[in-house]
Amino acid sequence: MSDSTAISNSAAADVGHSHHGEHPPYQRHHFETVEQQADTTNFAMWLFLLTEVMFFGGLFTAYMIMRNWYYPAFVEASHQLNIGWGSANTAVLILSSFTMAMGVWSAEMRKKGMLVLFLSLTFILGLAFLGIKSIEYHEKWVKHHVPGLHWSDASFLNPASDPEVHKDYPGDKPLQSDMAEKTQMYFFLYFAMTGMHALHMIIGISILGFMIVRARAGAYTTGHVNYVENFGLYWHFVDIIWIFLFPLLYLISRH
Amino acid sequence: MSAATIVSLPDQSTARIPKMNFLTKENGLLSWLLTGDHKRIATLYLISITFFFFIGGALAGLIRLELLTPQTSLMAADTYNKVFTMHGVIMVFLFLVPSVPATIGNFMIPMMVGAKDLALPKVNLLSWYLYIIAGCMVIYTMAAGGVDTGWTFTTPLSTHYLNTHVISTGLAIFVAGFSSIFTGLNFIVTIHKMRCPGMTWFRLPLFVWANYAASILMVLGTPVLAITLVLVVLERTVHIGVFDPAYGGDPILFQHLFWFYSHPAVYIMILPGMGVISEVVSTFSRKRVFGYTAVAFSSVAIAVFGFFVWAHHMFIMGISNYAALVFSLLTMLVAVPSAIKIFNWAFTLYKGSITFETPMLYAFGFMGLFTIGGMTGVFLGSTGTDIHLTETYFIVAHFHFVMVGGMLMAFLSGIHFWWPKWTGRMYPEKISQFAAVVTFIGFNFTFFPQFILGTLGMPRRYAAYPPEFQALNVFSTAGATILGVGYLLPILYLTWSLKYGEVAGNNPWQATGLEWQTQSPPLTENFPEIPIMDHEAYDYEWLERQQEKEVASVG
Amino acid sequence: MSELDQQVDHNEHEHHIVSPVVYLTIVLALLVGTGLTVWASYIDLGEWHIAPGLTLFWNPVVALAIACTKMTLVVLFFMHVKYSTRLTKLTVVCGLFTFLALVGMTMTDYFSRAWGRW
Amino acid sequence: MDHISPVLWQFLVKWLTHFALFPPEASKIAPEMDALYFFMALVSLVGLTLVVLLIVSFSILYNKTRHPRAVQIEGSTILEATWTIIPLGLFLIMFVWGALLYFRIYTPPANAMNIYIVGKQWMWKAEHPGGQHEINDLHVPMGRPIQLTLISQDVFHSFSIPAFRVKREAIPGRYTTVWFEATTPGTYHLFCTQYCGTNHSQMIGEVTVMTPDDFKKWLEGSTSGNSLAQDGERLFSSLSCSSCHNTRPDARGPSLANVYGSRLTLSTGETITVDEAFLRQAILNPSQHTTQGYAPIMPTYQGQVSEEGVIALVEYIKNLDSDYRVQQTLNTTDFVPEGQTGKAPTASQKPAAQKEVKP
Repeated sequence: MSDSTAISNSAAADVGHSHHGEHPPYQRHHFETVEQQADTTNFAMWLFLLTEVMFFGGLFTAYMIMRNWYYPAFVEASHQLNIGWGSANTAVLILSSFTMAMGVWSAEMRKKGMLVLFLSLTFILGLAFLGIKSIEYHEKWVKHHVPGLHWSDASFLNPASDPEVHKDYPGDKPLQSDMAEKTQMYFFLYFAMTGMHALHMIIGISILGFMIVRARAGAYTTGHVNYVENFGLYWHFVDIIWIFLFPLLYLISRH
Repeated sequence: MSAATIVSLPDQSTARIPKMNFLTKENGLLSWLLTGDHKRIATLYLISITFFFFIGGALAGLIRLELLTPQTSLMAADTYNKVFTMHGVIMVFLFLVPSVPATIGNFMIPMMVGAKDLALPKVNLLSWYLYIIAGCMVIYTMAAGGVDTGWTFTTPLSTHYLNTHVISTGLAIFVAGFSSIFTGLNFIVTIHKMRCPGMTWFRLPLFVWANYAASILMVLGTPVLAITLVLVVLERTVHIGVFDPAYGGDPILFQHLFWFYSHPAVYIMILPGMGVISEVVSTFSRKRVFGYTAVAFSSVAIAVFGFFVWAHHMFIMGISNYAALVFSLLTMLVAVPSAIKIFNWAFTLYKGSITFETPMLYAFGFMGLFTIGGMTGVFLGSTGTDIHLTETYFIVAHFHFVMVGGMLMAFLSGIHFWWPKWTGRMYPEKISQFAAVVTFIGFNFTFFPQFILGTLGMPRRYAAYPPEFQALNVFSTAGATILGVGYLLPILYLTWSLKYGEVAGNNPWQATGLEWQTQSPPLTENFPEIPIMDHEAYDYEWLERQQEKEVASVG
Repeated sequence: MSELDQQVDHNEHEHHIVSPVVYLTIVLALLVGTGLTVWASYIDLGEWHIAPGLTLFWNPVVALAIACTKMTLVVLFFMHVKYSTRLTKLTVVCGLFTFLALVGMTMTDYFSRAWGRW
Repeated sequence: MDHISPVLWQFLVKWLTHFALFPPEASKIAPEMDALYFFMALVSLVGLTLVVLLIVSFSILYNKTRHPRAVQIEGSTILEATWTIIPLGLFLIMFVWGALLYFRIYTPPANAMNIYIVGKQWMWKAEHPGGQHEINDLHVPMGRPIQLTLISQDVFHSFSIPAFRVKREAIPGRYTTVWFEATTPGTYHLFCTQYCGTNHSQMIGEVTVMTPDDFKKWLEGSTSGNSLAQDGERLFSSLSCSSCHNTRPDARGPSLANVYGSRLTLSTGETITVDEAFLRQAILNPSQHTTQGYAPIMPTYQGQVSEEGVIALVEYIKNLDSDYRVQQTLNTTDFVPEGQTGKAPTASQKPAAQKEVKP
């Protein structure tokens, strides 16, 4: 074994840190070894994701309680979402997770070209997700389904007035006005949850853009996969959030 | 030095502050504003939280002045409401939450675990900037007219019925929240990954354990508050949301989400303080902390149980009685680890060799006041008595006993304890002991009458009150002036000591922590070389052998 | 220290490089899962009357079960938790636990409110 | 005593003569609450004394001059167990004792006299079943369980009577209840203890406990002419509730006679007991509270009836023990002026007109 094994396995015993000269440029001064740095940043990223879980946790709690309270409103309001777009977006995001994972792999294998390719693919898929999302948002705006800003409950007081949706869900009965009002709650949570998710996507895409530029300069293919890997964790996390948002918002109320 | 003290300072005629240290390494404002050094960031934090402490303290003074008379004689009711809201917001989010962790913890944790810095120096600096942004937003709010929701932002009052600056305050707390998330995250990572060789988990000083527990709460609890405040802000701006019953929402849901953070937040505030007390009590009784593992695990137990008790703030708010039962039971369980700690500290004194320097006096103050604060917490955790006592001055007195009597005492104890390490100089001992005693007396005068007021039924957040409560309020206000003196004194003599204090040397208290085994103030990278931990925590025999060796080698 | 050495070292000690084949399998499984959950949502899976007023609908249960499976796959393979240290695994479990505490304990209040006159 | 200012001196004397540690015990629950309070205070005092005693005696015995060399002690499992188990035991006693009290205070007895309390910024309005209204005042007879049904019209308020040791939040959108039995005639403080905005501290009043005879006199002297149920009856007819809730065979709504206190199966399959909270919900959020077998066509009255109105309606329905009175309201509908009448709007017309589509 090379001496880097010795370092990683016996960092504890290795006190004298005699290898100042060997430090790669990306190793920060306060770490003893590159492995320690990688471990540490990786763990930090996980803790950050923990924070994110709890951040979305509040929204999920609110969603579950409100859905229990206003079940009929949530059912009919969710019929307004287009399962086609939703599924497409899920597929897009899963694929982007895959390309991200492949990006990490390319960095690990030190293939610069592939890394740039996969990061760019992830970037494009991320934009595609946002594109589809904005089509959906636009549709909501046109149909007056943006609570607080641009709202009407006509589609729920009289489902027949909304032939597009009514065709797919002929069983939808008119909601009473007090319940129809509560569809606002669904759309509020829909926008809050998907909006918060989209915000995470936008942040992710911005970082991706920065990373593509750096990757082209060869920053991550010299053994310093850490940055790419940690970003990958973030990206996969955002994917997981969507994996739950999709059934909760689009699917579970079909019946 | 007399026998009644353990202070061992170097010969003042020859002693000098080391030329190379973290304060002198670089000069200029930028070297501070762009620093990655945890000690410099801790210093920045210390200055900023002291600033906000005195703003919050001034507001507290206004509150006490207003309550001198039963009528609203000093200010109008809405001004009073703004004052106590700003007092709460500043004290909770800008002082208590970051107080010990972001200053002493930031400075000491890397040194205690034998690391060169926190794991993520840039994130550490970022968290200070977030804190400053939050602070600026709060100051903006005050300048723009303030906010009068109370620090608890009860919906629908905050979302619907007030036209003060709820949004800017909410966002300020959001930002401050992320500052504390990043601090907590940094601590956890550092404690896991940056320990020096030989530093096993059970050789960590208890201060590190306590901060570790508090950090878990910060990382897992704070984001829930963040999203809750986002929802409040959304509800205010788009007028639809999940909290306002007028829109079909549930205000109790807000309470659940808010207290999911804000109850653990009191443990975020008190746990690091408990850590300080462990260090101080051990050092000044020259003895290993009694039941090290019990104290360490009780910190973790508080952190874990702390997540399951939040609804005890809502017993009379219309939560289900069965839920109240469960949360009350869990509250009783979380009280036990605190009792364990108190008794362990008391027994640390047993067969020790006790001296009474300033940090120790503060620590004694902490133990007494925290016992009262903790026990009165049980009054409120028990569902029956909670009905009568909650939302009165009893609860105000209770949490001030824990937060001010506990946390602030611990903070001052810690500041005095590590001041020589931080600055390299001693403060004047006699006057600081005097200040500690003044603080203790002033504190009791201020807050003990409030227990009686609360039992008599005086509600909190009242600008005017029935005249029969006046006498006790006058006592309380009188006490607050004494307390104010107690807080002003340290500022004066600590500042004085920066230039004129005696040179402290490496280890004036002869404490065992790794942070004391290096120069004061420390080098930028803390240690000339990474230390090896070859002894247990609080091993005073090891320290003695070490000193004998030094004497021998010098001789 | 040659590059090759370092890579071997990475493979065996610090860093497990997951092969693209695994990634491909997982992404296919995820896409199948997505298809499955959409398909399942078009079928009425019925409900289970546990007690009067307390009914369990199977559709959401199935949808969430599939979502949980998908999450597990992403966490284990894309996020490398399967090959990570115990600490990372513990972190993941800890996050899930606290999340469930928040949702679960809040729900206890809401569900038990209906039990009495309160 | 020249150097003490006379004002301060008088003040001190006054205070010392009025010194109290507790508010008066004026309800049946108060002594019980105080017993638990005393127990806890005693435990705290013993605990505090113990801690202080330990600190002081150790400080004297083992200070550096007397005990220059510390003896290192690891710890003691037995001691740890002691101070884990004893506090735990004490806390559990407090928990059980407290829980018993809590359930008593928040479970009104069946025979309690009900008074409605509406909280609003910044006053308390009490409504007696006989139609007596009070603002920031509450008159109750002694020796009789009184149930308060609280609701807030805007934000959280909290109804607190320290002398009775009871307190309950008035929540917007939901009834909460609390009960007490006053024992000593007198006048006691009534506070709002939940911060509710600018004039929170002005939201105070007085509770007057009277002997049953005095209370009877007071009731007679303060009547507003109509009982709550009569007010409710008037509302019932002016809102045309009886056009559906009548006894005709083709009635679109269920009959409301004797519905209060009965078990009802809803269209969701759920079975509930009809209480004040349910009646309120059924008026304001009818779609979630439809009786089984009836079409969900009732419109919401949210925004059309004030909380006081809802209370009157609830009280009316509570007291409906036959359909005769409903029949009566059918007849009185004709006397209501034009414009306020009209059939109860059906689900589709009314809200469509009500909700404006914003451009």
